[in-house]
Amino acid sequence: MFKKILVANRGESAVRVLRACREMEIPGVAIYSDPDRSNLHVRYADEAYRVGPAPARDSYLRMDTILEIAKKCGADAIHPGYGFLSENPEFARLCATSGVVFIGPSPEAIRSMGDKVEARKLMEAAGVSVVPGVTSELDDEAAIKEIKRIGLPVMVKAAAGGGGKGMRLVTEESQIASALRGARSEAQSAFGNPAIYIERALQRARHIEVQVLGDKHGNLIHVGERDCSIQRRHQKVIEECPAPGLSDDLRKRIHAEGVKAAKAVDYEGAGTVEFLLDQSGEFYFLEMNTRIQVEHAITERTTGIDLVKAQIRIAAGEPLWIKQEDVVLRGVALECRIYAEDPFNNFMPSPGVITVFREPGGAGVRLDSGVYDGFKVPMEYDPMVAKLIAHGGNREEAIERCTRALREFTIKGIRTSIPFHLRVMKNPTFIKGDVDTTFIEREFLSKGLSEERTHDEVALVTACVAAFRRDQAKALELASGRNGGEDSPWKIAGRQAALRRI
Amino acid sequence: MFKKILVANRGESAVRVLRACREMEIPGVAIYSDPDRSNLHVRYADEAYRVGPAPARDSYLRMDTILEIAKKCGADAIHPGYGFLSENPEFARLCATSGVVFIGPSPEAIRSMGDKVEARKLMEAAGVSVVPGVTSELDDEAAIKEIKRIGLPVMVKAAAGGGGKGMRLVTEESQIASALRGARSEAQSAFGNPAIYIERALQRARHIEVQVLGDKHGNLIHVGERDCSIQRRHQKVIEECPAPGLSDDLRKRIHAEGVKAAKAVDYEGAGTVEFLLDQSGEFYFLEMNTRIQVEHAITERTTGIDLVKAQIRIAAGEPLWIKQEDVVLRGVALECRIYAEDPFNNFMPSPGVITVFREPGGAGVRLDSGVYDGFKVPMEYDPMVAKLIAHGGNREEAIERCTRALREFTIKGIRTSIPFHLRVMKNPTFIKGDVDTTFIEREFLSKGLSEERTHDEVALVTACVAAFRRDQAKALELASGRNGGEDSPWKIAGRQAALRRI
Amino acid sequence: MIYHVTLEGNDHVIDVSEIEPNVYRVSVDGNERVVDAHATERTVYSLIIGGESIEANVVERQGGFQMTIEGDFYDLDVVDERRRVLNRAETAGGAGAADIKAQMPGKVLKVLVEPGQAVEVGQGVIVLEAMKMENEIKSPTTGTVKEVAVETGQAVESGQRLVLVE
Amino acid sequence: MIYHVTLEGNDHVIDVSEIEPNVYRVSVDGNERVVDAHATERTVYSLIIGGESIEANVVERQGGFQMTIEGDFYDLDVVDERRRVLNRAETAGGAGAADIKAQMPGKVLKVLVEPGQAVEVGQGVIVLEAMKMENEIKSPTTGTVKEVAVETGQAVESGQRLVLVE
Repeated sequence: MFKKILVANRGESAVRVLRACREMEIPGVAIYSDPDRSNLHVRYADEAYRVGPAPARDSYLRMDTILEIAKKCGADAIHPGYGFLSENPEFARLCATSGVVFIGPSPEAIRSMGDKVEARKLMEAAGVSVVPGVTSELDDEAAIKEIKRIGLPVMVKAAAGGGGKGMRLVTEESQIASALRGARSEAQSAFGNPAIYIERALQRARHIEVQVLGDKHGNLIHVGERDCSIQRRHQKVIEECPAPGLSDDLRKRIHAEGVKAAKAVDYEGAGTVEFLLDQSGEFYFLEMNTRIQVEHAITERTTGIDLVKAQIRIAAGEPLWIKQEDVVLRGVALECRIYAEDPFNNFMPSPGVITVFREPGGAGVRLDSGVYDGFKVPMEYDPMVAKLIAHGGNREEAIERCTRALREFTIKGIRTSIPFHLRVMKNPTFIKGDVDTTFIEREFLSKGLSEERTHDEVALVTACVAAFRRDQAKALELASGRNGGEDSPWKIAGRQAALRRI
Repeated sequence: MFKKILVANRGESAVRVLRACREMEIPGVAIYSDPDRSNLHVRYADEAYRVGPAPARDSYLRMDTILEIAKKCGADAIHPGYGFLSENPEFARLCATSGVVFIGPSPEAIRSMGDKVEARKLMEAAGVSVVPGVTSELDDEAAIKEIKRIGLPVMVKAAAGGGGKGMRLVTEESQIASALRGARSEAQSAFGNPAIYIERALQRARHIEVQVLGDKHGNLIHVGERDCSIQRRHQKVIEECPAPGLSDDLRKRIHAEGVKAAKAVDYEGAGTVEFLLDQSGEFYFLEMNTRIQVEHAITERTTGIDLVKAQIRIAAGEPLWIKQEDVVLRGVALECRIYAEDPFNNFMPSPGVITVFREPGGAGVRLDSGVYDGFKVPMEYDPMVAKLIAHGGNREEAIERCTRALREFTIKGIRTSIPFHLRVMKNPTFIKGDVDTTFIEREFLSKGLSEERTHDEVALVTACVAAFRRDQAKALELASGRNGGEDSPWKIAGRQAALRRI
Repeated sequence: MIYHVTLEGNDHVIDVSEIEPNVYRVSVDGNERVVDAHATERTVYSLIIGGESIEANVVERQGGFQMTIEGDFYDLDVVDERRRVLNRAETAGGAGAADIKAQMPGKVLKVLVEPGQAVEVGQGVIVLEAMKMENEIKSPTTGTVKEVAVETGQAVESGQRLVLVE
Repeated sequence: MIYHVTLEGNDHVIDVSEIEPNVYRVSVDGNERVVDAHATERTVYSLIIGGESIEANVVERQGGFQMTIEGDFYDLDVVDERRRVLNRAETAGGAGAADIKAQMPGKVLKVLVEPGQAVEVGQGVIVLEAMKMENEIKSPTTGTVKEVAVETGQAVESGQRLVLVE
């Protein structure tokens, strides 16, 4: 087993991996950019080293600096978490040449699946259905021709893409030119590569993904599937394991296709094969994520398998210790991604200092977060502050628990998406399990989203009690002989800060 | 189903029940004594009413006041939690005559199992093995005769007892007289009844208990067993589900005896039948707890059954929705009871204000607590502040997770038993599963327990950095024209409090 | 003590007096109730009003309070009698200008308007980037752009003026 | 700045200077190291010392600091040069008396000693009740009881004197 693992990530993702290290009694090393010095992952690690200034390209994406730190501190393996360098084949290759184990698949697997056009070709060759479209790079003229052949609606997608960037939906012919231009320019700026490809746009499809685990000895199994249809701007918001309402037969066929896709690239470690399932029950390969995903925790909850520890054991060369028939799901797990954003103000980011952080607890609740009471959520990085995972004996209980936990979860000082998640939990379409990737748009955004202020009376009363207490305290201070008026708020704040700083 | 449930308890126990109410969408009502006004259970409830001053006999044990509140607010059921009125047959009877459902077994079942002498008789009649001893009330003369007949060592126990009170171990003849006197006097003051009985003392026995669920329609099943051998002063400290190292045959026989015992009193609701398992593999009925227990959560974690919701459904008249064969345990769960006490100072209670409360999270961790950051742990009640439940695919993983979670769990301002739990997790005897009720005494108390201060250097450095920052801040204040020396700490504290109070 | 409170454009007169520590008699527009209010975590109140238990997170701001109750946000102006008279005098000379400020720290990606341009309610004026997301800042009022206080590429702090519309 | 620190009876001389914000050069008995110390939650420091990441919870007390590091408890006297000289002068006249104080609020259940009585190290002097538990308070020293400051049934606060042994 490894002697020391460096975690090349930050926040919740890094804490998740460091937890696995602690359980395995492997020392864990954190890296941090300047604004992240007091981040929980730094405090959680056994060792911590500065990696650079705030911008990711100067810190968490600096492959050379990270490898240097690994060497300096004697780490013999690097876990990339999710995001940043986790799907960078060059980094995986550099690790290998530097004699440090990259905890993840081979550079070749990352590269083939990272190039969406190449991945489509590979899958077609392996006999996995892909969304009908064009599997080659196209100039604009050829693209227009192909769009007409495939028939509207289509998706224009970045070949080097992922994460919803460089994507355009085309429903009318007049949109074609601007969609091509927009997708190319976004792809260029996001991935440094303007290549695009065309796929038929599936209407009201569901996003179903298969979790796989493969070892270095040719064993590869699936670990069930997840439904991640609840998305906003192509970003997952709520995920569920297992996917609701699939027939046993369909479920088995999706699992088999997931395994087939992963085997086509001799996949090692934990990975996810994503499919679109259309209304007719047909499903198509969408892409493969060659890393652990944000939503892996719901699979852990229903299967009892710790996927991050599995990644580490596999990377250390252990053969898979579980067989396909050992994978048995129990109950239903939901994940809500809690963002620092204001759902009632167009999901505007809401960075700032968390003044109260009271976590949900009790039966069936798991919380993964990278923040704490008093933490300043930085504006430089992804706004996800926590993942709430709720489990129940069945889907109904999972929703009840999730609702209960969301109500318990108190984060003050910043605005969060918690009230939005609560509305999804109460939404009849969601409760029926009748979800697809247009769910949020159809059920919420198109109808407008506003706060339900049902406690005006309480607000009025509380404001006046607070004002009264402030005024009484002031009067008391005056009476005690001090001239409160002399103290500017700044001086008081300064004194308080000085006291706090000891 | 009930329209409103009053929870006749406080702290963690009340929060646990209120969580179940929220999940079932039944309004929950809290009661509170004066020092508990800001307790989490009060804040968690939909409604809250004062029940009396601090002493339990004037508040949480006031049956009349509690029933009055229930009537006033329209609660049609009362959940007693654990402790306080949960095993009081008179309260169960009063509820019935007041037309409020008592969520628990019948007054008759509580009464027969509450009288330890009667319970022994009932069990013997039902064919359940009891610890060899004398099942009748004895005067001192008769007691001495019986002790000699049974042979030393023996336990002298309060007939009305429970919770480790009114118990004396007698290993030498010279101790008999004082043991009888001591047990009687403690029994009189704790239970208002000096009656005692005699049992043979089993050497190095394990405490194994069977969780049962019975409905009002004659169905009764077991929900697995737990090992609660890790005790200090007859109080459980760490519990485990399932019990480690039992043969399948032994496990089945214990389950069967548990069901037999519960059926003997037509048990309704959730209850626990406790056994002592001796070194030879023989086991004996010890007592039955006719309520939900503190350690119920580990059974919930391995079986997936929410026992508190089950209690509520059963009390509302639902027939059992699970059959014996549906009860399947997965993995291993451990519970650590976190007390506000100093393990390095003879487990001295440590009430006070919690200044930092950072909860453990991540895979396999459940936390049940009744406190929060800034909460003042009162000196008037039980010192348990939280229950940490850790689950793993096997015992090894459960211990790893528990260790990891204990290290994450940061409670400052008061001292807690967390460091003691960490030592148990690292103890080779515990890791082997070789536990019995003398474990803590043998492995820790008899060897002495002291802190391992391995961070003297860090402490020295930190103290000076803190002093330096304080002195710099003071100098800065002086430089800014204010005479810092004029402000007594009290005045500064007063101003701060005034500011905080708004 | 009497306070004048404005919530969502509606004015209320509220009278508060302390009955015993942490217990208040509060009369809202003449309706009286007893409120048991305890401060718990730094900014959180636990309230019991007629048996109902509820929490409010309260933060003071210039001239009032902001709070969240069960996840929803409330913003209230609170003034006592004396301050109210003073405020009236001060604002008598003011106009209905809309000072559009940054609601979070970020970077200006685009400036969508220029001085002298007419804007409508809801029209985008600035695109700010924060936390890897682009956010269009909209005008809360109809009027004319008097000033554009920032330029493309500039880093701004929360509360900093972006655009002035009159 | 130079501090004199006592931990578990051992004296140390420590020199602290600030290199940049939150980064200090700390020399303990002549051994120098660079310490990166950030305050996080109210009383918690996150420290990085030579790459090692560790947390300390620090609370100031009269004449020093108390802290917990990885669950273990440390109590340190910290004085600067000036204060040290003053302290010496003050304590010169004092004696080796043991002032036994209540370590928690509670109720006196039993008084086990009386004035004039000889006591040994570890001998029980008072039984206090708190949190439903009885706790025997023991003498930390051998000597004679000079004063019993409480009586049976009395409620005591944390830090209140119970017995004086000389």
